[in-house]
Amino acid sequence: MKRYDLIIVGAGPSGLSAAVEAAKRGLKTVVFDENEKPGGQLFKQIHKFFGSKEHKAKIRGFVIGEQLLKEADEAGVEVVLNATVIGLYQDKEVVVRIGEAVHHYKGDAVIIATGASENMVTFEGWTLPGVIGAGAAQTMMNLHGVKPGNKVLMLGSGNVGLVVSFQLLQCGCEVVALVDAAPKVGGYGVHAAKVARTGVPFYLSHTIVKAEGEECVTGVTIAEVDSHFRFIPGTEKHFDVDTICLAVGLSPMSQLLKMAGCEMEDNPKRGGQVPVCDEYGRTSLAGVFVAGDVSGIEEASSAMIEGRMAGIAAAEYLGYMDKEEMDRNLADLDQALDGLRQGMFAPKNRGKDIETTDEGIPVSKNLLKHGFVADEEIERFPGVTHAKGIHPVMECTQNIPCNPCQDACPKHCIRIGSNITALPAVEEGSECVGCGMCVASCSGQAIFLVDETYEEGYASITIPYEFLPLPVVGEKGDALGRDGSRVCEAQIIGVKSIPAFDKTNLLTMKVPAEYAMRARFYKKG
Amino acid sequence: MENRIAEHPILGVPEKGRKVTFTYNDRQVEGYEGEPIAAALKAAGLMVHRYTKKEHKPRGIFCAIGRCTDCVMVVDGKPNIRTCVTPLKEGMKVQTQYGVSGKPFEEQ
Amino acid sequence: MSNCAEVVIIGGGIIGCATAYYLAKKGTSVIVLEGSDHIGNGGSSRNGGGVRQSGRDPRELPLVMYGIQHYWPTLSEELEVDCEYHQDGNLRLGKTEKHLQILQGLTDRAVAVGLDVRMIDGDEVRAINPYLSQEVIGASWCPTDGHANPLTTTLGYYKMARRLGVHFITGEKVTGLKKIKGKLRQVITENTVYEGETVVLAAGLDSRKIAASVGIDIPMQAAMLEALVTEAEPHMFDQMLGTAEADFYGHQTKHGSFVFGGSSGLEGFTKDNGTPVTNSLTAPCICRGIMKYFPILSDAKIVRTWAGWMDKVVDGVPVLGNVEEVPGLVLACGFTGHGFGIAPGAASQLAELIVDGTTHVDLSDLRYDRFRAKI
Amino acid sequence: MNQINDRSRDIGAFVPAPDDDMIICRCEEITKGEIRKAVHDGMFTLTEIRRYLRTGMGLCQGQTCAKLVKGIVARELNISPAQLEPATSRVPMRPIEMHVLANEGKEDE
Repeated sequence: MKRYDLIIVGAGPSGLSAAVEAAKRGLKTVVFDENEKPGGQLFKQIHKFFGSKEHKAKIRGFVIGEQLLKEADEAGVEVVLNATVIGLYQDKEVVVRIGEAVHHYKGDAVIIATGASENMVTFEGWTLPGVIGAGAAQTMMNLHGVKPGNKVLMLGSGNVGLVVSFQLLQCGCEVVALVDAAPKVGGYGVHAAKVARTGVPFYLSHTIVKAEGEECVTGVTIAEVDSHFRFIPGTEKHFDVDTICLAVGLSPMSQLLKMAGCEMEDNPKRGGQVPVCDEYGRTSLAGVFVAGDVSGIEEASSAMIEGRMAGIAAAEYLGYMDKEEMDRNLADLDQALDGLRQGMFAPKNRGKDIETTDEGIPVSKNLLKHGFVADEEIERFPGVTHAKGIHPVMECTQNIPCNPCQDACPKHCIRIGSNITALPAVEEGSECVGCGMCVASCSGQAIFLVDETYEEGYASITIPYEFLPLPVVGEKGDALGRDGSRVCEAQIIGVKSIPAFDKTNLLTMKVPAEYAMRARFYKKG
Repeated sequence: MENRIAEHPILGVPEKGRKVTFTYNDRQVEGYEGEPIAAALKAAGLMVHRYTKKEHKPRGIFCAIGRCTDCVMVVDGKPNIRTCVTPLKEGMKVQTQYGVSGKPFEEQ
Repeated sequence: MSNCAEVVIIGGGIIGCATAYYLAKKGTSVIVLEGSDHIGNGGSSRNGGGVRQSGRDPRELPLVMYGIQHYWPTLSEELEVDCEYHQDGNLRLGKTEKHLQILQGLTDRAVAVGLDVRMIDGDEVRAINPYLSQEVIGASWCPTDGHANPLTTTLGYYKMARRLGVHFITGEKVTGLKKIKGKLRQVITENTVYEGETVVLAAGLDSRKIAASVGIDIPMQAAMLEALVTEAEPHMFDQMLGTAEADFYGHQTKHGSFVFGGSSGLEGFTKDNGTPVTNSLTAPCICRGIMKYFPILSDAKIVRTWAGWMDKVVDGVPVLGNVEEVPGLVLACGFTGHGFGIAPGAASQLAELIVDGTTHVDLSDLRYDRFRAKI
Repeated sequence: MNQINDRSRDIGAFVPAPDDDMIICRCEEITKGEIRKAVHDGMFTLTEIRRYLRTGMGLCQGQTCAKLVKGIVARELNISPAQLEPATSRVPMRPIEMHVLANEGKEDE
C-alpha cells in the first residue's frame, strides 16, 4: 500500500498550513481535498482579514489562499484535488476516491483538517427552494459569479451573517433585513456597521416565522421573540424576498475522526462534536492530529496557526525534529494564536455580557441592538476626535485583535500599542496628510478621513467604498448616516483607487459641515 | 442572464469556460462549461431541482457544496446527481427529479 | 424500580426483545439488561434482513418455518410498526456447475424437512428477476422466503414489550451469573445485582463469557460480517437474494435502497479492536460481487457500510433451551449470523418453554450439550 | 462509553405541538412530531431514533439534521444535548457509485 509520512485531509487554511510546515521539515506529505479548487473557504472570503501582520491581516482571504498554495507548492507538498476521502480506517489507512477509482493509502501520521459544516434552523417552509445556507450564497456569488438572489433576508448576525450580507450587497443583491433571534449582534461591530450604514435594517430578538411560496420562496414573515425565544403575537413583519439566507453557526465536520475511533466529546464551546485533543492537535489515537474548525469553530486566521502547530507536532512525532526544536517553534505560534484569542470575542468570553471596553468605556448598546453606533455614542471612543484640517476618525469601538491601521499610517498618527486588542487612538501631535492608507487598511472599514473645515460651511469625508459602479467626481447623491438613513446631500469630490488600497476605493464627499460626524456612506441620488 | 454578476468590485469579471447549451426538461438553457449545473440553473432563474418522494415538495439549492444532497436531479438519465458539484457539459440532459425518477409522479 | 422479575433477560437484541414481548404477553414480569447503549445494537441491526428458510440447517429449519407460518405475516400489525415484511421468495443464485451442486445439496436437505424449495434454470431465474445477468445459470427457489427490516422489527418488539411493562435497562453490562442454593437466581452487573426465577442468556457473543461464570461453555467465536446500503432507487424487485458462494446476499428495501451483505474472505481473521469496524477491502469486494450478478446496479451509489460481529457456533446453529446442570438458565445465543428471520419463532418458543414448560416446535436438536469430538 | 439508561423512567406523556409536522430530516422527510413520538415509544438514543425512523439515513447521511434531531430528542428527554451520543459515522463519507468503490486503484497509480 502506498505510504506517506503524512496524509492531510482537507486543503483549507489549516490543512495547507500544516502541509507547509511538515514538508519544510522533510516529511513526504500529501493533501487530499474533495473540492475542485484548494483553499477551502478562503476562496469565498473576499474581505480583508483581521489580526496583525503575522496573521496576514488586511489581506483578503482568497489572496491568503493563493499565497498558501504557492508556499505549499514551494515546500514540495503534493495536493490532490477532486479527491474525496471516504474513510479513515484502522492503522491510519486513508481510502480516497479519485476519479473513477478508490485508492488505499497509509500515513505514518494523519492530520484531519476537514473544517466545518453549517448549522441549520427550522421554520415553516424552510425546505422551499430559495432558502439557502450562507455558505451556498458565498459559493454562488464568489466562486461561480452567480447572484444567489435579488431580494435577500439574512438570518444570523454572527460574523458569517454580517460578512455574507456585505458580500451580497457587493454583488448587487438587495438585503432587505438582517435578523437574529439573539438580543445582540453576534459578530464584530465593525462588520455590522458597514452593513447597517448601507441601509440594511437589523432585527435583533426576531426570527423567521415562515418562508412563503409554493414552488419557491416569494416572501418571509419574521416576528419578535421573547427571552425564551417564543414568538410575541402581533409583532409579525412581512418582506417580499426571493431568497432567505441562513447563517446560524457552524459545526465541526468530525465524522472521519469518530469513524476512526478517536475519543470524542460534545463541547458546545467548540461548536459541537469534536475530538478530544491537546493544544497542538494530538488526538487520542497516536499519530492522528487535527487542526482548524474540525477541532473547534474559530476563524481562518487561527486555523492557519493551528495547522502550522499540527504540522510541526507531526514532524516531531515522526522524528523529523527533536522536541527542543518543536517546543521552540511552537512557542512562537502559541504567542501568535494567543494574540488572536484576545478581546471581547475571545473564546473565553463567549456568552459573556461585556459592559465596558478594556479602556473602561461603556460599549455601544445601539451597535449591539441595531448594528451601528448611535451618533450620541460615537464621540466617547478614543479614535473619534476633532482636529483642525484632515484627520482620521476611527469608529472602532470593540476590543478585537486587529492592528493594521497602526502600521498603515506613514505619519504614525494611529496608536494601538503592544496590546493588539486595544482601541485605536489618535496620536497627539501627529500630523495627518490625508493619504488614506488607514482607511484602506482597516479590515472593518471603520476608518474615515474627516476635514471639518474643508470649505466654508462644508466638511469633506473620505469613506472606504467597495461597490460598483464607482461614483465619479462631481456627481451628487445622498450622504447616509451610520444607520443607513439619508442625512444630507453629498457631492463626490474625490475617487481614489490605487493598488496599495487593494480594491478598497476611497470616496471623498463634501457635505454641509454640521454633518461631518454623521455622514458615513454615499448613495447615488 | 440577469442573475450573473457582470463585474464584481473585488473579484472583477468572473472567469468562465465557454458558453454551452444544455437541456432542462424540454427547454434549452445556456450556461458555461465547467461551472456546476446548479450555478447555470440558478443563473437562468430556475429554482426547482426536484420534488420529494413522500410529500412531493419542491427542493432546490441548499448547501451548494455537495453535502446536503437537496439539489439532486436526473442528469443524462442518472438520478440523484448532486448538481451543485457536477460540472456542466455541452448537451447535458438535466431533468427535474420526482422521488428517485425523472418521470412525474402521475406517470410512475 | 425493582431489580427482581420472574424472568431476567440478558441481551437487548431481537432475541431478547422478542422473548420479552412474548413472555409479557403471557403475563410474565421481565427485566431486559442490555450492555451497550442501544437496543438491538449487535447483529439485530447489522444483518441483511433475510427471512429465509432455504439454505438453513435442518435442525433449525422447523423453528423458522413455524415463525413464517405463525408470526411474520402479521408482525407489522402486531408490533404497530412497519416491519416491511415481504414474502416474495428467495433466489439463491449460481453461476457455475459447482454452484449448482452446492444448491442442489441444500435443496435436497430442505425438501426432506418439508420445505417448498426447488432448483430452477437461468431463464426461470430471469423470469422471476429480469435484472439478473446472463452469467446466472440456475438457482434454488423458495417462494415462501422473504425479507424484512431488521431495524424496525427489533425496535418494534422493544417498543411493544416496553409498552407491556417490560423493564429495559441499557448500558447495564452483565459480568456474571450466580446460583443460590443450587438454582440460578442472580445476574450480577457492573453496578448492581438482578434476580429472577429464570435467566435467559441472549447476549450474542458475550454469552460465552457470561455462561462461563456458571460453568457452561458454548463453542462459538467472533467472525465479522459486513454490509452496505445504496441510495434509494426506483423499485426493481422484491425477492431476497443470495448466492451459492455467499459473495453477497440482500434485497431491495421498501425505501428503495438495496441492502447487501457479503464478505471478503478475510473476515475470519479480522483484528478485534473491540468494536465492529469495517475493513477497507470488504465493501469494494461486495460491490464487485454484486455487479457480476446485477450489472444494472453499477451506478447505484453506496451511502453507508457497516460491520458486525457474529456469534459463530462450531456447528452453525444456535444453542436454545434449558440447561439442566444450571436450573433456571435458558440459553438463546449462537445464532451464527442468521438470527433475524428465526427470531419470532425462536422467541415465541422460548416464552412457551419458560411459561408452559412445553413448546410447539421441538428444540432438542439445539441443546447446549450436543457438541461432540469428531472421533 | 456505556451509561445506565432506564427505559421505563417517566418522561411524561406525548403532548402534540403545533410544529409537529415540520420536516426535520430533509432527505427522508421525517417530521418533528415523528421524532418526538419515537422518543415516547422508547427510542432514547440518536442511534435508535435513526434506526426506527431513518433520520439521517438518507443521501446526506445526517449532515444537515443530526444537530436538529439531537436537540429535539434532548428536549423530549429533558436532558442536555451533550449527553446524547451522536450516531456512528460510517464509510463512505460521501455517496460513491458501486462501480467506483469496486474499482480499487493499483499501487503505482
